[in-house]
Amino acid sequence: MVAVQFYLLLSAAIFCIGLFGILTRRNVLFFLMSVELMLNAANINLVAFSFQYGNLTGQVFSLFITALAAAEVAVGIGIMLVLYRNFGDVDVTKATTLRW
Amino acid sequence: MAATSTAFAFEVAPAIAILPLASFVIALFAGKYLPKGGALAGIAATGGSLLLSLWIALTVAGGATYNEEIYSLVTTPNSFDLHFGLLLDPLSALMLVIVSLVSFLVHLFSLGYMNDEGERGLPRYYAGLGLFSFSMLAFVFADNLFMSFVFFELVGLCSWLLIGHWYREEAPPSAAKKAFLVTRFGDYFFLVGVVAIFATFGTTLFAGPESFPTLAEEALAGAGGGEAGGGAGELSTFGFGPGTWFTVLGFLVLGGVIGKSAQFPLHTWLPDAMEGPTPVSALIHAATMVAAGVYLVARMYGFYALSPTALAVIAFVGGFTALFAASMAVVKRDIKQVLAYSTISQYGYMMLGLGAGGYVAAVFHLMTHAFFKALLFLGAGAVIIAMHHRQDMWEMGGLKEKLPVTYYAFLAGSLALAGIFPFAGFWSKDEILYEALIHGLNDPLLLGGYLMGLTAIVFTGFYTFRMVLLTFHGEPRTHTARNPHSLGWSVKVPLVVLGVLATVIGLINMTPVAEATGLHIEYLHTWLEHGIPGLTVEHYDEVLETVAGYSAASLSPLLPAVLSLALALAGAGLAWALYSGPDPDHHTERLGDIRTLLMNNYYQDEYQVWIAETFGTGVARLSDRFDQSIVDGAVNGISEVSLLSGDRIRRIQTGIVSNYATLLTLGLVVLLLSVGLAGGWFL
Amino acid sequence: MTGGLGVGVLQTAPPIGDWVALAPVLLLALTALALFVIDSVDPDDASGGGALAGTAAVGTLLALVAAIALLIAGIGQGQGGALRLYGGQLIVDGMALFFTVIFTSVATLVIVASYDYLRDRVYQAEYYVLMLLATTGMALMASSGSLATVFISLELASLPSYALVAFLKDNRGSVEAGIKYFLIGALSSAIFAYGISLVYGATGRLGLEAIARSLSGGTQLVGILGVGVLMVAGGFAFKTASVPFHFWAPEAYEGAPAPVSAFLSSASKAAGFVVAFRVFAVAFSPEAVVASVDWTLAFWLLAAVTMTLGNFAAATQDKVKRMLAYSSVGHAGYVLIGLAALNSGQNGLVLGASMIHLLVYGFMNTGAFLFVALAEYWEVGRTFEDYNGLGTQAPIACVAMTVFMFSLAGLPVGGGFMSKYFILVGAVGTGHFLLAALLLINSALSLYYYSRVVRSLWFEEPANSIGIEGYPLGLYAAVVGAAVVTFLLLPGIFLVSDAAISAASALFV
Amino acid sequence: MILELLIGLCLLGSVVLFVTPNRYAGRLAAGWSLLPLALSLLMYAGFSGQGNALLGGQLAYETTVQWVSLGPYTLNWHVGLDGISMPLIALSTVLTTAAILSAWTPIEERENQFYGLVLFLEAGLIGVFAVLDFFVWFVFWEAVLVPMYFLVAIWGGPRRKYAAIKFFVYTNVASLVMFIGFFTLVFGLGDSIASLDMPAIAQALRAGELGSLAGVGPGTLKTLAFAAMFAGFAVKVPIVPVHTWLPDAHVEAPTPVSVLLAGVLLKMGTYALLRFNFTMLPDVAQQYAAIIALFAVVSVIYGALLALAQQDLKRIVAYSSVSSMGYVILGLVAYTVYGVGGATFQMLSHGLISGLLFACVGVIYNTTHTRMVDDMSGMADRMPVTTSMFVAGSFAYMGLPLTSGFLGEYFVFLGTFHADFPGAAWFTAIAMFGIVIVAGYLLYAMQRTLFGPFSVKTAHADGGAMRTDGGEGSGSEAEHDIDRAAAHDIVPLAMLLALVIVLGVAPEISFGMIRDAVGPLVTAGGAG
Repeated sequence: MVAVQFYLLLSAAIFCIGLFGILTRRNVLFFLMSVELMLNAANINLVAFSFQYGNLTGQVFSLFITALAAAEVAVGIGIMLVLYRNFGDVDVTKATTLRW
Repeated sequence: MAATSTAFAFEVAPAIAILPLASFVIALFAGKYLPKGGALAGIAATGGSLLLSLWIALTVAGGATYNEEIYSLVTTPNSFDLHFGLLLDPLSALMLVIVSLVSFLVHLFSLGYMNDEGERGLPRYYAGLGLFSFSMLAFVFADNLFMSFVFFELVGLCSWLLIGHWYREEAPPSAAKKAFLVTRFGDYFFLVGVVAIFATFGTTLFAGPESFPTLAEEALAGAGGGEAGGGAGELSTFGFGPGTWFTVLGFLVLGGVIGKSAQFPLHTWLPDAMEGPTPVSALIHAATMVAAGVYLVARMYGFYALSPTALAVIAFVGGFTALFAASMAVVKRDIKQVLAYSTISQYGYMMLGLGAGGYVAAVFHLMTHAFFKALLFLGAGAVIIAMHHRQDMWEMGGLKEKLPVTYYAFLAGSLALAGIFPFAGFWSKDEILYEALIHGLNDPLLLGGYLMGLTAIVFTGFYTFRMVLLTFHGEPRTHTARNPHSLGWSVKVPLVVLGVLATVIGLINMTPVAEATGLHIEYLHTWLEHGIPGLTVEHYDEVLETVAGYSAASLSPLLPAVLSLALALAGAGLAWALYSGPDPDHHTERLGDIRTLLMNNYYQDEYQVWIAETFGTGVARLSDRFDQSIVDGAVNGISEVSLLSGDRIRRIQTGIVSNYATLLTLGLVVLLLSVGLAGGWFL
Repeated sequence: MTGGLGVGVLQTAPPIGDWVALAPVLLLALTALALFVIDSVDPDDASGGGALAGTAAVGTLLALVAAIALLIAGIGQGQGGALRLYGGQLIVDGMALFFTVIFTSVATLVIVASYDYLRDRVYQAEYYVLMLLATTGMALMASSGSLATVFISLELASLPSYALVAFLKDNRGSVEAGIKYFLIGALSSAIFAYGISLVYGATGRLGLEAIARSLSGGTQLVGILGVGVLMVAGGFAFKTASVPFHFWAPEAYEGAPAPVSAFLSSASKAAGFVVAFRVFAVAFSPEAVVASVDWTLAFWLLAAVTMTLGNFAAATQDKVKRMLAYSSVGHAGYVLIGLAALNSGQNGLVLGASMIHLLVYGFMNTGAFLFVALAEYWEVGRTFEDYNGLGTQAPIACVAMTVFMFSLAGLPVGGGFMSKYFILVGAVGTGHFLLAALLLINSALSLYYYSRVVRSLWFEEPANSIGIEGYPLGLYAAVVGAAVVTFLLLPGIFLVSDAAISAASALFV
Repeated sequence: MILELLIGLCLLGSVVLFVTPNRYAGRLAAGWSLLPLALSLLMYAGFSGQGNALLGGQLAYETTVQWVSLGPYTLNWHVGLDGISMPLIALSTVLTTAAILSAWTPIEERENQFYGLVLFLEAGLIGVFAVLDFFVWFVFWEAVLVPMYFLVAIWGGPRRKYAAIKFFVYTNVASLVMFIGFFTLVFGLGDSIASLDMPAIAQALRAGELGSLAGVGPGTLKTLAFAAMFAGFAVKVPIVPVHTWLPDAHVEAPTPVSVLLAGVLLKMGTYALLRFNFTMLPDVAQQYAAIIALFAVVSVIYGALLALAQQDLKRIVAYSSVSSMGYVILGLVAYTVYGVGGATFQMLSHGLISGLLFACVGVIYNTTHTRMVDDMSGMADRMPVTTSMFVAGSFAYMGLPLTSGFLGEYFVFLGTFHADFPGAAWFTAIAMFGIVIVAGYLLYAMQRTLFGPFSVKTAHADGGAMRTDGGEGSGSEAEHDIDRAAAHDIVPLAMLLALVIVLGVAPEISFGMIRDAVGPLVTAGGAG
C-alpha cells in the first residue's frame, strides 16, 4: 500500500503544474485545462484521504467536483466563444479594455 | 426729617446716571424727529444730573455717606459677586458735581458749536454725549472696581464714537481707532488687575470692612508679625509676598490709569483725539474721561498707599509726563494740540501729586483742571467757530477785540493753567509741588518727579501765553481772523460760568495762606477728611506713614509757592517777549533740530507704530503665512498624498488577467507564510 | 447528535416539515423552473418580458416573504437551536434566514429594475433564470452545513453569474468582464476545492460540525490543516471580492450590465460572507483552531489590505460604476473585520455588526448600481462629469442616489451609518485599534469619493444639455424602493440588529 | 414629548419646504421657523431642570424610549435638558430664524432646497444639544454635516466645492477619532454599564469603574480616550492647529450659513467637550489642564493674530471665532463655577455676536458684492443702520461691558485666574491679551470699510443709489439715511443685538441656569 503522503505529494505536484499553466499560458483553453488539473489534484486528495479514513465522503465529493468541473468548462467555453467573437482571439491578455 | 431726606437723596442718586442714559436713548431713536437733534433732552438730563449731584453733595456735606449695592449682575453663591453699587462719599460727590457740571455746560455749548454750524449726525452726537455722561457718572459713583472697569470701558467706547464723529474724513476714524486701541492696551493691564484683585481678595469693593484696600492693609499688618506670605491669611498671593503682590496689582491697575489719563508712554492717543468736535475734547479729553484714570487712583488710594514702590513710580511717571508733554506743547501750531499736550502735562501733575502722597492736592488739581481746561477747550472751540473751523494759531491773531467774552474767559483759563496767582491752577499745582517736595526730600524718585514738575512750570507758562498771544493779540494774520464768525449765547454762557470758576475755585484750598495765617480755610481738605472710614485723608496719611514709610519734611509752603510762581511768570514773560508784537515771528524755527524732534513728539508715535507694525501686523503676517503653508498645507498635503497613492494603487489592476492570477497566487503565498510564521508551522 | 456525512439522524423533531424550512430556497428554484416553462411555452414573449419579469419578481418576493416569516416565527432560532436537515447537510437557522432575506431583497430589486433595462433585448428568459438560479445557490450557501454543500452551492451561485456578466454578448466590456470573472473564478474554485480536500485530509470530515468535533481534540496535521483553511478562505475571498482575490471585481462590475453588477456586488458578496461566517465560526471554531492556525490573523490582513486598496483605488476613478466597484471591495474589507475580530470575547457583536452591514449594504449598494443602470438607460455616459446636473433633471432619483452615497460613506441619512459604526464599535470593543484606525482613514477617503457623485449630481452645471427620455417605472421603483429602505433602516435598525446579533451569537453557543 | 415636538417641527418644516415653490419658500421658512423659536422660548420660560444632566440632575422635558440593543448595550432615545443645553437650544432656534431672514436677499436660486436644508440643520442642532444617549447623539452630530455640506457647496462662493469637501472630510475624520475614543471608554467600563446612556457612563466613569481594555490599564485608557475625544472635538471647535477648515468654510459659505456655522456649529464642539471630556473624565482634564490651557491660549492669540492679517471681512470674523472659542476652552479647563459657567455663557454670547457680525458682513456684501477691506470705504455714509449694527456687534465682540461678549470673557477670566492648575494665572493673563488684538483688527476693519470717504471698488457693485462717487457727500444727513438694506435684512441684526445687550445687562437670565448646571460638575470634579 502506498502511504497517503505520496498521494498528497502527487496532488500537490499536479496542483502546482496546473497553477503554473495558469500563470504562464495565455490561451483560454490552456487555462481551462490547467484548472481541470488543479481540480483533479483536489480529487486525488479526496479519494486518497477517503481511503485513509475509511469513509466514503471524500469519494462522493470528488464525483461532485468532477461534475461541477464539467459544468464549469461548459460555461467557460461559452464565454470563450463570445470572447473570440468580440476580440477575434482566445488570448486572455488581449482583452484589456477594462483596467485601473 | 434730615434722615429721611438724606435717605431719599441717596435713593434717587442712581438717577444722576440714568438721566443721561435716557437722553442717550431718546437722542438715538427719536433724535431725528426732535428739535435740535436731541440736544434739549441731553441738556435737560445733564441739568437734572447736576442738580441731583449738588443735592448729593449737600447731603454728603451733612456728614452722610452711602455705600450700597443697587443692581446685582450675577449672584453666585460662594464665589465672586459681580454687582453695580453706589459709593457716595465726599470724593465721588465732588467728582459727580464736576462731571455733571462740565457735561451740562458742554451740552449747552454744543448747541452753538454743532447745531448752529449745520452739522450732520446730531442725534448720533447727542446720543454719544448722553451715553458718555451716563458712563462717566456711573464710573464716578461705582462702589467696586469691577463696576469701575465696566464704565471705564464704556467711556472708552464713547470716546471712540465722538472722536470719530466726522467719519467721512480720513483722520477722525483713524484717531478714534488709535485712541481706543492705546487705551485698550492699558485696559488690558487693568483687566488683569481687576481679575487678579478678585482672585486675591474675593471682592473688589472700594469701601467698608470687606473692601480690598482694607483686606490688603490687614494682610500687610498681619505679615509684619510673621513670615512674609504667612500673614496674608486666607488671601492667595500667587506665590509672592503680600507686599510684592499688592504692588504688582497696583501696577496692573495703573496700566489702565496710564492709558486713560494719557500718561507716558500711552499718551500718544490724546493729541490725535483732538480730531473730534471741540466740545467733545473739552468734556472727554480734558475735563472728565481723562480724569478717570487719576480718579481711579484716588478712589483706591487706600490700596496704593500700601505700596511705596507703586507710589514712587506713579509720581515719577507723573512728573516725567508733566515735563515731557509740556515741552511738546511749546512748538505746536494747532490751538487744540497745544491744549491736548497741556492736558497730558496737567494730568502728569496730578499723578505726581498722588504718587507723592498729596491726595488732597491731586484731587484739588483734578477739580481746578477740570474747570479751567474745559474752559480753555470751550474757548478754543469758540475761537474755532469764529475762525470757520480753522485751528492753526498762525492763521489767527487779534481776536481779542472781536471776541471779548471769549478772550477774557480764555485768559482766565490760561492764567489758571499757567499757575499764576491767584487763579485756580496756581493753588492746586503749587500744592502738588509742595507735597512732592516735602516727601521727596527723603526719596530721590519723588524728588526727581518734583524737579521735573518744577521745570515743566516754565514750559507751561511759555506755551500758554504763546497760545494766548498768537490767538488773541497782535494783528489778524488772515482774512478769516479779520472777519470772525459771531458767537451765540449758548457759547458764551458756559465760557462765563467756567471763567468765573477758573478764577475763584482755587480759593477753596489755599494751603500757603492757611499755613501763613493759621486760618482754617483748607475747605477741600476738610471736605475730604470726613466720609467713610478708610476712605479719608487722615487714614491715607496714616497708612502712607506707617506702611509706605512716607515722611514729610517740615517746610514752609510759602517759599516753594513763590518759586513756582516765579517760574511760571518767567515762562509767561518769555512768551510775552517773543510773541507780543503785532506780527510775531516763528521763533520756534530757531530751535532747529529740537523743534523737529518736538514737532514729531519725540517720535513717540513712530516707535509705537513701529512696535505695533512689527509685533502686531508683522507677526500676524508671519502667522498667516505659517498657517496657510504649514498648518493648512499639511491638511491639503495629506489629501494630495492620499489621492496620489490612490492613483498609484489602482495601477495594480493592469487589465491583464494573467497578472491577476499571479498576484492572486502571490497574495495567497504571503498569507500562507504570515499565518504559518505566526502559527509556527515551519519550526 | 448528528453523525457523519450521509448518516441522517433525526435529532429533536422539527416542528415543521423540511420543505417549510426550506421554503425560500424551494420557491426560488421553482420560480426558475417556472420561467423555463414560460419560455418554452411562449418563446417570443408577447408581453415584452413582462411575464418573465413579473414571474421572477413574484417568485423572489414570495421567497423574501417566506424568509421573513420564518425569521419572525423563530424557525431554527432560540431554544431548539438550528434546524439540521438532510443529515446536517443543510442548516436552517437565524443566520441562514437573515441572509436569505438579503439575497431575495436584492434579487427582487434587481429583477424589477431589469424589466426596463432589458427591454428590447433578446434572451430575457435566460437572464431571469440565471439570476434565480444564482439566487437559489446563494440561499443554499447560507444554509450549507458541510463543505460539500458549500462547494456545490457556491458553484451554483457562481456559474450563472459568469454567464450573467457576459450577458451582453456584443458588448466587448461585458464579454471581457465575463472572461476575467470566469477565469479568476475557476482558479479560485480550484484553490477552494483543493483547500477542502486538505481539510478533509486533516480531519476526515466534510460536515462543519463534524470538522469542529474532530478538531476540538487538536490535530497532528497542522500544516495540512493550515494550508487547507487558508485555501478555503481564499475561495471565500474570491466570492466576497477581497484582496488578493478581488481582481475580477472592478472589471466584472464595470463591464457587466448594471443590474447584474448590483446583484453581484450585493448579494453575491453577502453569500460569500455568510458561508465564510458559518465555516469559520462553526467548523474552524476560533477556540479550537486559532492557536495553531491563526486564521483571524489572515482575515486581519485581508481586512486591512482590502479596505485600504478598495478605497484608495476608488478615490481617483473617473467612472462612477468602477468607483462603486472598488468601493464594493472596500466594504468587503469593513465586513472582514467581523471575521478578524472573532475570538475576542464579543463574537456576537462583531459578527452581528458585519451581518447588519451586509444587509444595509444590500440595499444601498444595489440602489447605487441601479442608479447607474438608470444612467445607462438614459445613455448619459459613465464618468462623473457625465452625471453633472442630473439633479435638476431627475431630482427624485438623484435624491435616492444621494441617500445611497452618504449612507455608503457612513453619514446618517441611511442605515449604512448605523452598520458602519456598529462595525467600528466591534473593532474597538475587541481591541482592534489598528483596524479601527484604518477604517477611520478609509472612511474619510470614501467620504471624499462618494461626495464626488453628489457633487456632480447637484453642484455642477451640465456641460451640454442632457436629454432624459422617459422615467422607466421599474428602475425608478427599484431605486426609490432601495432608497426608502436604506433610509428607514436608520431609525429602524432595531428591526434587524437584534435578529442579526442573536443569529450571530447562536453560532457560538 | 415637547422636545420631540420641537425636533419634529423642524423636520416637518424641512420636508414641507422642499416641496414649496421657490417664490414662497423664504416667507414660509421664516414663518415656520418661528414655531420652533416660540416653542423653545416657551420651554426656556418654563424650564424646570436642576443640576447637571450627566451627574444625576433633574432633567427638563425628559423622554426615554428603548431603541436598539447592540450586543451587551442598549441604545435608547433619551432626551432631556439641563441648564447647559437649554440656552444652546434657544440659541439654535434664534439663530435659525435670523439666518433665514438674512437669506432672503442673497439666496436667489433653489430657495426651497436652501430653506429646507436650514430647517433640517436646525433639527440636527437641537438634537445634538438635547440627546443624552451616545449613539443617538452621534446620529445627530453627524447628521448636521449633511445639510451643511450642501449649503456650502451649492450656494457658496467661488471655491465652495473645495471648502465644502474640506469641511466635510475634516470634521468627519474628527468624529471618527472621537467615536473610537469614546468606545474605548465604553468597553473599558465592561459590565458596569448596560446602555450608552451618557449620564450612566459619566457616573460610572466618575465612580472609577473603568477597567482595562485590550491589555491597556484604566489610567492609560482614560488618557488615550481623553486625547482621542479632545482631538475629535477640537476640530469642531476649532482649536489651533486643527482649525484650517473653518476660514475656508466661512468664506465660501453664503452668509446665512456662516451665521449658523459660527453661531451654533462651533458650539457643538465646545458643548461636546464639556459633556464628554470635562464631565466624564475630570481627573484627566485636571491632570493635563496646563497643556489644554496652552492649546486654548495659543488658539486665542494665534487666532487673533491670523484675524489681524486678513483682508476679507468674513475671514476676519472667522479667525476671530477661533480666538473666541479659545476662551471657552480656557474656561472649561478651570473647573470653577465662573470658568465652566463662563465658558458656557461665552458659547451663547459668541453665538449671538458672531452671528450678528456675519449677518452684517452679509448685508454689506449684498450691496457691494465685495468683502475685501481694501475694496470699500465709507459704508457708513450709505448704510447707516447696518453700520450701527456692525459697530455695535464689533464692540460686543471686543468685550465691551454691558454686552454679553464682555461678561462671557470676564467670567472665564475670573474663573480661570485662580484655577488650580499650574500657571493658571499666567495663562489667563496671556489669553486676556486677546482683547487687545481683537480690538486691533475689528477697529481696523471698521475704520477702513465703514468710515472715511465713500467708495466701492468692485465690478459688480450696484449702480444707481450706490454711486461710487467721492466722499464729499452733499445734502443733508437725511438724504444719506436711505439704507439699501431692507427691513428683513435689519430685523435679524436688531434681534441679535438686542439679545446681546439683554444678556450683557441681565446675564442672570441664562447664567442662572448655567450656574445651576455646572455646579455639580465643579464641586464634584475639582476646585471650588
